[in-house]
Amino acid sequence: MNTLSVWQLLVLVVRRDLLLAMRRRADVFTTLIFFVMVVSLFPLGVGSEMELLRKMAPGVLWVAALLASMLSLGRLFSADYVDGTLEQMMLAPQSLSILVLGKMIAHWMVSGLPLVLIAPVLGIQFDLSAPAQGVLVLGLLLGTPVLSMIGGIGAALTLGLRGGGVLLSLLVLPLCIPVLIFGTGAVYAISAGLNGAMVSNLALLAAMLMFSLVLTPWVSAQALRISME
Amino acid sequence: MNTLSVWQLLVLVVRRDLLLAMRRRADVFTTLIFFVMVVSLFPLGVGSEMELLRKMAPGVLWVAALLASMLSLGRLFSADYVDGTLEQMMLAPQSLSILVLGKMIAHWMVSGLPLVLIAPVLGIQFDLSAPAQGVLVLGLLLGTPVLSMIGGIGAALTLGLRGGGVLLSLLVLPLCIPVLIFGTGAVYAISAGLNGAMVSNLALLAAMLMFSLVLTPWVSAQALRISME
Amino acid sequence: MLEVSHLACSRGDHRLFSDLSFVLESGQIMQVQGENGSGKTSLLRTLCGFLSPESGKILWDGTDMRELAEDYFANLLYLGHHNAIKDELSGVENLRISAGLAGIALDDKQAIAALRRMGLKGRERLPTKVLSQGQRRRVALARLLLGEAKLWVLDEPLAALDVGAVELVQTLIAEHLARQGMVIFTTHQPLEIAGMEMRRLSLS
Amino acid sequence: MLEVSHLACSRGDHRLFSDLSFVLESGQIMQVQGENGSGKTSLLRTLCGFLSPESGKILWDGTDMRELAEDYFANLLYLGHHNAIKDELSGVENLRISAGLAGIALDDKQAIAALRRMGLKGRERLPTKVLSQGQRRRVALARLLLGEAKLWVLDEPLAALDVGAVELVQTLIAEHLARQGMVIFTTHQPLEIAGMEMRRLSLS
Amino acid sequence: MAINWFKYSAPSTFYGLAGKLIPWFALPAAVLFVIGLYIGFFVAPTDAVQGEAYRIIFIHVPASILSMFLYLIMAGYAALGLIFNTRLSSMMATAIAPTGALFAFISLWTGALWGKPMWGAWWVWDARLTSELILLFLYFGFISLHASIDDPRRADRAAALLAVVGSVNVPIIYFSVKWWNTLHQGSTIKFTGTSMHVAMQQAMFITLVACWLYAIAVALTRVRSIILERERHTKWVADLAEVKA
Ligand code: HEM
Ligand SMILES: Nc1ncnc2c1ncn2[C@@H]1O[C@H](COP(=O)(O)OP(=O)(O)OP(=O)(O)O)[C@@H](O)[C@H]1O
Ligand SMILES: Nc1ncnc2c1ncn2[C@@H]1O[C@H](COP(=O)(O)OP(=O)(O)OP(=O)(O)O)[C@@H](O)[C@H]1O
Ligand SMILES: [Mg+2]
Ligand SMILES: [Mg+2]
Repeated sequence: MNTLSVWQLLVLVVRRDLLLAMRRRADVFTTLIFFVMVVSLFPLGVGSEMELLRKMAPGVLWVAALLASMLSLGRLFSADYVDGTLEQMMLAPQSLSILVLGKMIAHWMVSGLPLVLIAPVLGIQFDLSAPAQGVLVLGLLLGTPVLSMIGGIGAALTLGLRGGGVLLSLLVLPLCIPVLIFGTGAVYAISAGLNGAMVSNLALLAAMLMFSLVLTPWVSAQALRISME
Repeated sequence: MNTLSVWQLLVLVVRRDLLLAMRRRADVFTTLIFFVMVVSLFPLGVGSEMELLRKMAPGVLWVAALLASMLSLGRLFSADYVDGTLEQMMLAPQSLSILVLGKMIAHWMVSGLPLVLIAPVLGIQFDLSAPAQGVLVLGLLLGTPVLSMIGGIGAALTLGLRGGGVLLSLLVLPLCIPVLIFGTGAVYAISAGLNGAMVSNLALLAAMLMFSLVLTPWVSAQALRISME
Repeated sequence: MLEVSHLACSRGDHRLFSDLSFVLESGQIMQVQGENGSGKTSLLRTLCGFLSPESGKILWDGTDMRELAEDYFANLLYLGHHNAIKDELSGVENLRISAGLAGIALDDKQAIAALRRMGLKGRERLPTKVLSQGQRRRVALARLLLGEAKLWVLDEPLAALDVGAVELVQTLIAEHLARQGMVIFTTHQPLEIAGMEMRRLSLS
Repeated sequence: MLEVSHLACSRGDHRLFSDLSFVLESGQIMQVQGENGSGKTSLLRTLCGFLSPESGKILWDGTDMRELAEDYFANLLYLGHHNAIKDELSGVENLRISAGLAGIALDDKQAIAALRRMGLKGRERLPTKVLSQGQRRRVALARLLLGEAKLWVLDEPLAALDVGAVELVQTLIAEHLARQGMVIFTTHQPLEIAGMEMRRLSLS
Repeated sequence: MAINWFKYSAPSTFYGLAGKLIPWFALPAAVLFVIGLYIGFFVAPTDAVQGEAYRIIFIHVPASILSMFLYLIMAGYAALGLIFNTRLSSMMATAIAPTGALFAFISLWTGALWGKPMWGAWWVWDARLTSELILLFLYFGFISLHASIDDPRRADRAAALLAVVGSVNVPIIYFSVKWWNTLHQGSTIKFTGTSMHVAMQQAMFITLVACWLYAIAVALTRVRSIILERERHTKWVADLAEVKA
């Protein structure tokens, strides 16, 4: 029996979480549909003035993405916690951060990536221009992983607490607001023809992504150790 | 040892669920804060034109209420399912519908009522007029219990399925859309000075409430029996 | 009187048991035996109506249990693999609530007395999540002290219990049988009730 | 070599044990005994680093376990009250993943062989949620067949197992001891390893 | 000196020290408040552009500044507690949080009161206002998380991690007026040359100091009760005169 390298372990964890998500085929599908539905609900509540809608579009899409990722964050660690798998993970001879990173990646692939892929279709509903669409999708591509990763910290901190879902949102939403601001900011900038502002917003998102990639797995791992005591 | 009447049983279940919610003092508090936060996030994405905001207000508040109640629906039955309490409930010598109704009432008191109470404050943020505020609150008062009750059916149906949270929203949101439409409709009507339309919207909400009160506990109880097999 | 006739149960492709018939009268006790996966839990859950049998009938005092529904449940006390207690609530609160669900009003004093009898002195007011596995099982077992339910259906009641607690459960069962109750249970550990004929049902 | 010196542990207001010292050498087995709630699980979890001891040290081959961290975990196999298996995944998938977490690459064939040895023939590909309580425990126990971990920490390994499975576990432990492994475990059921001196540690 | 420091980092000794210190902060705080508000409301001249409404600034600015600084201090204490496992610093962090939240709330509230006459709206979604709101939420998050965890040691550590992560928000508030071009005005108080009347400056400075002293006094009072609650089983608490009484 061979031993696993760090990289193989990462792949193993990602594959495991994807497998679990696929086992309930509905899983991926439903995050998506939730997203579509929230986005479609808004015009319903607001009325159908095209001008108004176009203005709202980036905000609504981003907020919906934030909520969709929030909604699925609850299960990031809790299932593993309840059935004792998390204990086993903490006893893994490799660093816990790697495992956590793997879980975050899987979470993004299940709950973030589908949104990025469907966003252009929804953008059409709101009558967004082609460049605005492009920027929106690029922004989501950079931003949704950050949401999953920051969310991971919150999920780890609220592990095993009752009412965790809501407490989680309370902790995570404030931290996610900058992502939201840069993401929508980029779209507004391109709509207003300010290419410089657009690029700087996207660059900030990219910086946040790098930053989270390095820091959040470690912070979440610490949070998990605290929560397990 | 005395035996309990149906009414006492209902009170017992409501008190139990409230007790569980109170045990984590943060619980009620956080649903509220989630609501406040979602409501506050939207304008952030949309920009700060007062006119736009005033138009969006009822829609945003109602959607946020819907999401807040959705987010907390996951725990309606699942905790009881996992630890076996639900089995015991199904073996109770009284009708399961009563127990389910009790749980729904408790859910509303924890996740719906606080929203109704805070809505006026948020309305001010959006610069709503006093009569519009009144109608908004009245609408929420009639509508949020319906959300909890319809949500109960979804929660019962998706019990024990992985990714239940999102699947749940998928099932429940379409059913909740009428509530949303009547609720916002009433506010728009009063803003436009159409008192008749406002009253009829509210009346429809009240009718839905009556209807749900009679039907949903029974339907949810059936759904639970199916999910338990 | 519990009368089971020609009961059959399948899960997936596996036929667990078929043509199973027995009668359990007041004051009798029966142990369901069998290897892991032989269908003991499935049988007990069928008796509670959680699973529908593939064929066969379950009669309570001559009437089909499905027809009696709540009237049958009033005679039943089921203890499953799960403890059915809430982590956040204390033993007292848990016990009062599960009594309430069974239709019995219980005050704090009675609940505390029951928990003390189960050996939880000093732990009555702690949230059950801090209790040990065996102590949590004891909280669940405390329900045996209250009910006037006639039929006890116990799925591995001895799991996680230490020697003292096992003896206590044996005593409780003996008392229940003495007041003409019935017990049907499973266990992988030896369990003897002094002066009682233990009927055994083997699944395989 | 596991060396525990002057360990103390409190939960809430209760002092569970204090000034606990022992040494466990290669090829030795030790049973932790005590009533429900005496602190057996707490002791085992402390040995795994899930709980921080109030005072005292745990040394592995002379070095503090906290310093070794992952190097210590590589020598450890812990089986808790929970099975640490996923309901939705099959036995094979579960086993491959838990092996992976322990740093061992396992293919389907090896996993199936391990599960068969645990008496799960024909159940290897079923999602574990349909398995019986004892069968699920067997899936968890299959990990004992793979590891090269030196120290086994087993919390009630016999829970829910039938007689055949209990014997199997005894054999596995005997084999592990024969290849110079160490075992520390708790159980409320009798467990004997033929030809081995069983050290006992009583908490009270 | 080093020995002294360690001595006072033990809750039992700090309890007494804090008790002695509190009046030294509380009294000057009260006095300076009165003086500052007097100058602010009766001495400082009416603003040319904003009329009388501007006087809210004497509460608004100190509250805003304190809400940010208190967060940093809280996060600092929390981090100390997390790294060195010192109980007292974790308790200090817990003690500071409600005061910080209060100041954040006052800042938002007075800002809103001010906004109505100035911008014609209670609230606009401008970067500084929003980030201040986030700060309030972060305080709430810290408090709720701490309250949700029963075991105080675990609660300390979990909340500390959150506080440290959340401290990225503070520079965002501070620089928001520079980074985004928004309604909220930029810094008027500068070290080189200022556009403000001297009496206004004095009033603002005095209320600011008063707020600092108040915050310290309240934090010390609260930390004393936290110490008592957490150490209620120890002998020294049982021996305290006020507990015996
Ligand atoms: C709810 C709304 C508001 C919030 C949350 C808020 C927040 C803040 C904060 C955090 C500061 C400290 C800034 C620093 O030290 O650089 C500040 C300072 C200040 N705010 Fe506000 N503010 C609000 C509304 C207003 C309004 C409506 C005005 C007036 C038009 C205003 C005028 C000022 C002024 C003049 C300062 C002092 C800036 C300086 O001199 O450094 N604020 N505010
Ligand atoms: N969908 C399915 N496909 C195949 N087999 C199934 C399916 N669902 C359940 N089973 C089998 O049905 C049996 C259920 O057993 P049950 O839980 O009643 O056993 P038990 O006698 O209580 O065992 P234990 O002693 O382990 O508690 C198991 O053998 C399980 O493998
Ligand atoms: N917060 C607390 N306050 C008081 N007592 C506590 C607290 N947390 C845990 N305990 C006690 O600590 C003990 C933990 O016991 P542990 O789980 O280690 O027991 P065990 O020996 O494994 O028991 P079992 O045989 O039932 O598994 C229990 O007696 C429990 O009541
Ligand atoms: Mg079974
Ligand atoms: Mg134990």
